Amino acid sequence: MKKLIATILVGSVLSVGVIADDWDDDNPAIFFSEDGADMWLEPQGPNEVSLEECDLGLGAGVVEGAYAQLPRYFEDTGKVMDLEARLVHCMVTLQGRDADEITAHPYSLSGETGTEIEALSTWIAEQSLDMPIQPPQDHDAEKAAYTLGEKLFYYRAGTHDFGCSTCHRQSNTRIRLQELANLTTADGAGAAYGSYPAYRVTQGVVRSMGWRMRDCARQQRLPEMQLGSEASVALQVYMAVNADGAPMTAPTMKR
Amino acid sequence: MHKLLLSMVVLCLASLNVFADDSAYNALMNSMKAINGVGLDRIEQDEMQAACSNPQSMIADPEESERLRQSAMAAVKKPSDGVYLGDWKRGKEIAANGKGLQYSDDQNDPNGGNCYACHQLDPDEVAYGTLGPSLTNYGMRGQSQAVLDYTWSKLWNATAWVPCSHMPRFGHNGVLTEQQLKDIMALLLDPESPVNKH
Amino acid sequence: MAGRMRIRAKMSEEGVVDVKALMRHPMETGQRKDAEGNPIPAHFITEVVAMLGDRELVRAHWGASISQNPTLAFRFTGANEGDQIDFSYVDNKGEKGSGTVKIKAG
Amino acid sequence: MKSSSIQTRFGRRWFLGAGATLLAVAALPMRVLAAAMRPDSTFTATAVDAVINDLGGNAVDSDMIELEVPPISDNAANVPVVVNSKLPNTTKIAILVEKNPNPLSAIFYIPEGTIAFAETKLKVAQTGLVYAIVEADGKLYKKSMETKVTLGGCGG
Repeated sequence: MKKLIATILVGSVLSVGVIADDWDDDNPAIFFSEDGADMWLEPQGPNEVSLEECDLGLGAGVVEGAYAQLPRYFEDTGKVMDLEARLVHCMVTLQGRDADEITAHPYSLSGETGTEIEALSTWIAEQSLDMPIQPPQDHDAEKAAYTLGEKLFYYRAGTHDFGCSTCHRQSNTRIRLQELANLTTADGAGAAYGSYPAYRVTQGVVRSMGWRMRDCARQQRLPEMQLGSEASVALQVYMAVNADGAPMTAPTMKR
Repeated sequence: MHKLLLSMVVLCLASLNVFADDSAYNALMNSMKAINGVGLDRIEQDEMQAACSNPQSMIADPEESERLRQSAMAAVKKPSDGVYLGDWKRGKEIAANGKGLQYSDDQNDPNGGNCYACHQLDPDEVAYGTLGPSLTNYGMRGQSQAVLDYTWSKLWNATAWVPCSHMPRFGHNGVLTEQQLKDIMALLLDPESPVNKH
Repeated sequence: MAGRMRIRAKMSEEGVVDVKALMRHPMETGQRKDAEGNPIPAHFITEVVAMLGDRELVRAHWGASISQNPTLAFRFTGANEGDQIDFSYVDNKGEKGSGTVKIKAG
Repeated sequence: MKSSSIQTRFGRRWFLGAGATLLAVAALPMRVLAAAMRPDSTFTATAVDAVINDLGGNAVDSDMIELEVPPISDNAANVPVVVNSKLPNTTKIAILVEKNPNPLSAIFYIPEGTIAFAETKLKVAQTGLVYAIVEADGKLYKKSMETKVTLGGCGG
């Protein structure tokens, strides 16, 4: 009961806006970030614990700077993981929650106003703001993920023969009116990778990099890319390594 | 003789490319789920796709490249009734429509051509992409049989002209119907089409 | 989801206070459909009021065509640094939101 | 306590926000409640002329109204609009979108001491005019600008 009251007090202070006079832009991602900060601290699942002990790669509970060094290899799972895969891992191992339940509906559908993955990603990425994007390339698995990511980037398939490279290996081109990032260059990959999670004004919610991978695959006429999957993570490694230390700018606001 | 042998070896290796390294294919098969009519079969590559997927996005061997180009050209199906031009007004709708064959699309709706994603056409449409060349005033070429054949085959399968072209093979892959292709032809070539009115 | 605001209020040397508010609200028009194809009911802010003590600074009546997570900016004079502005809004379902901000020198 | 649904959590947040709001609203003076009522039927009118009629009829074109609207909107869900009236004694600023099902988007009531300036973001259904209608000294004035709505992104 005491805990509940404390939560309510914290919650109400954040929501009334007494501390709300310190922002510079029109980006509604701030609301998602606030939610994410709360969710990190909120005890959940059968184990009724928070995510505070979650290791995002820099040690248990270290959030600051963690996003800028993901995806990376984790000893405990023997896998290269992106933020979203790692969050699911922590929700399962720390909180005792069901992985399938979390991954069944990770991203907002039409008319929805945010999911846990979207909010947590926003807040966690924000804790790497202005830091250089530097995922490690030390472990063999991290190097292999980059190599795979490059192959996937050029892999053409589907009814329209599209690959990531169809749109994202040239500079100074547009699709309709949108400038396309050349993801083979540090500038292009840095600007694109560092800008997610991003509030998408066309959708009214913050979208994560995992969602971006899923949605690119959809537009390539491919099946549904799964959160934290081998291909999704490898493509993110490819972009993040290509970014070569460019700064994180997320959460941004995009069309 | 030596040269021939070598090129045969290269040819074999090139055509075996997809089997030699299927790490990308395997990763996608492990990473995707079939949904709303879009199955895992979409991940499988045909010969052209496999040949055009190495990190230079082009096949290394010019002979293989030429072989694929010719086989693409040979497979172009001309209009069954010999009529190449449809209705540019319908073509205009098709060119502007970016939907079709995504799992988010209604499978009962017609597919779009999404031409404006990459090309300028009607100059009054300001939201055009620049991945492909501008096609404004394309109709200046006239309507000779050579122009009709060239344009039709380009829409049907652009790799019949440019190996590893990034343009979807609208006819070859069944993205657009024969009638839709005729309507796009009219949008490009009809003197009354807004593409040619400026 | 509804109810929250972010506000900033900055006063220029000439004494003009520039106020900008960002609200968390779906601003549903009633014309959209959800993932299952069911219509999403209209849900939008109908009125926003900003007060400085008992002085009304601006009142806005809105329709559903204001953007999702809407912004409202206005300017006024005759206040001091540190004065508090109170925002409140109500939507077509009667749900309310509010926020306050103290004027800063900008 | 198991609460895996995000909607529940956002709901909790809303509840807390609303709770805090009750206090804020209770503290507001009565004057607020006595102010202009929202003209609901004007907001549901389906034509620009009908809206202008409701607002007082016969709006005269004026260059004393500054209206900023992007000429091209590739994001029709979020079109920024700025109105700045230089007309003395401006008391009301309305923003209309010609081709929206209900053209009236917003009315801003400008008391003394507040500058006749308003900025917000709008949904614009299709290419057409955006109007600023200003009431000053009891008379109506207008200014309009076209915004061209285009498709963006990958198209679907």
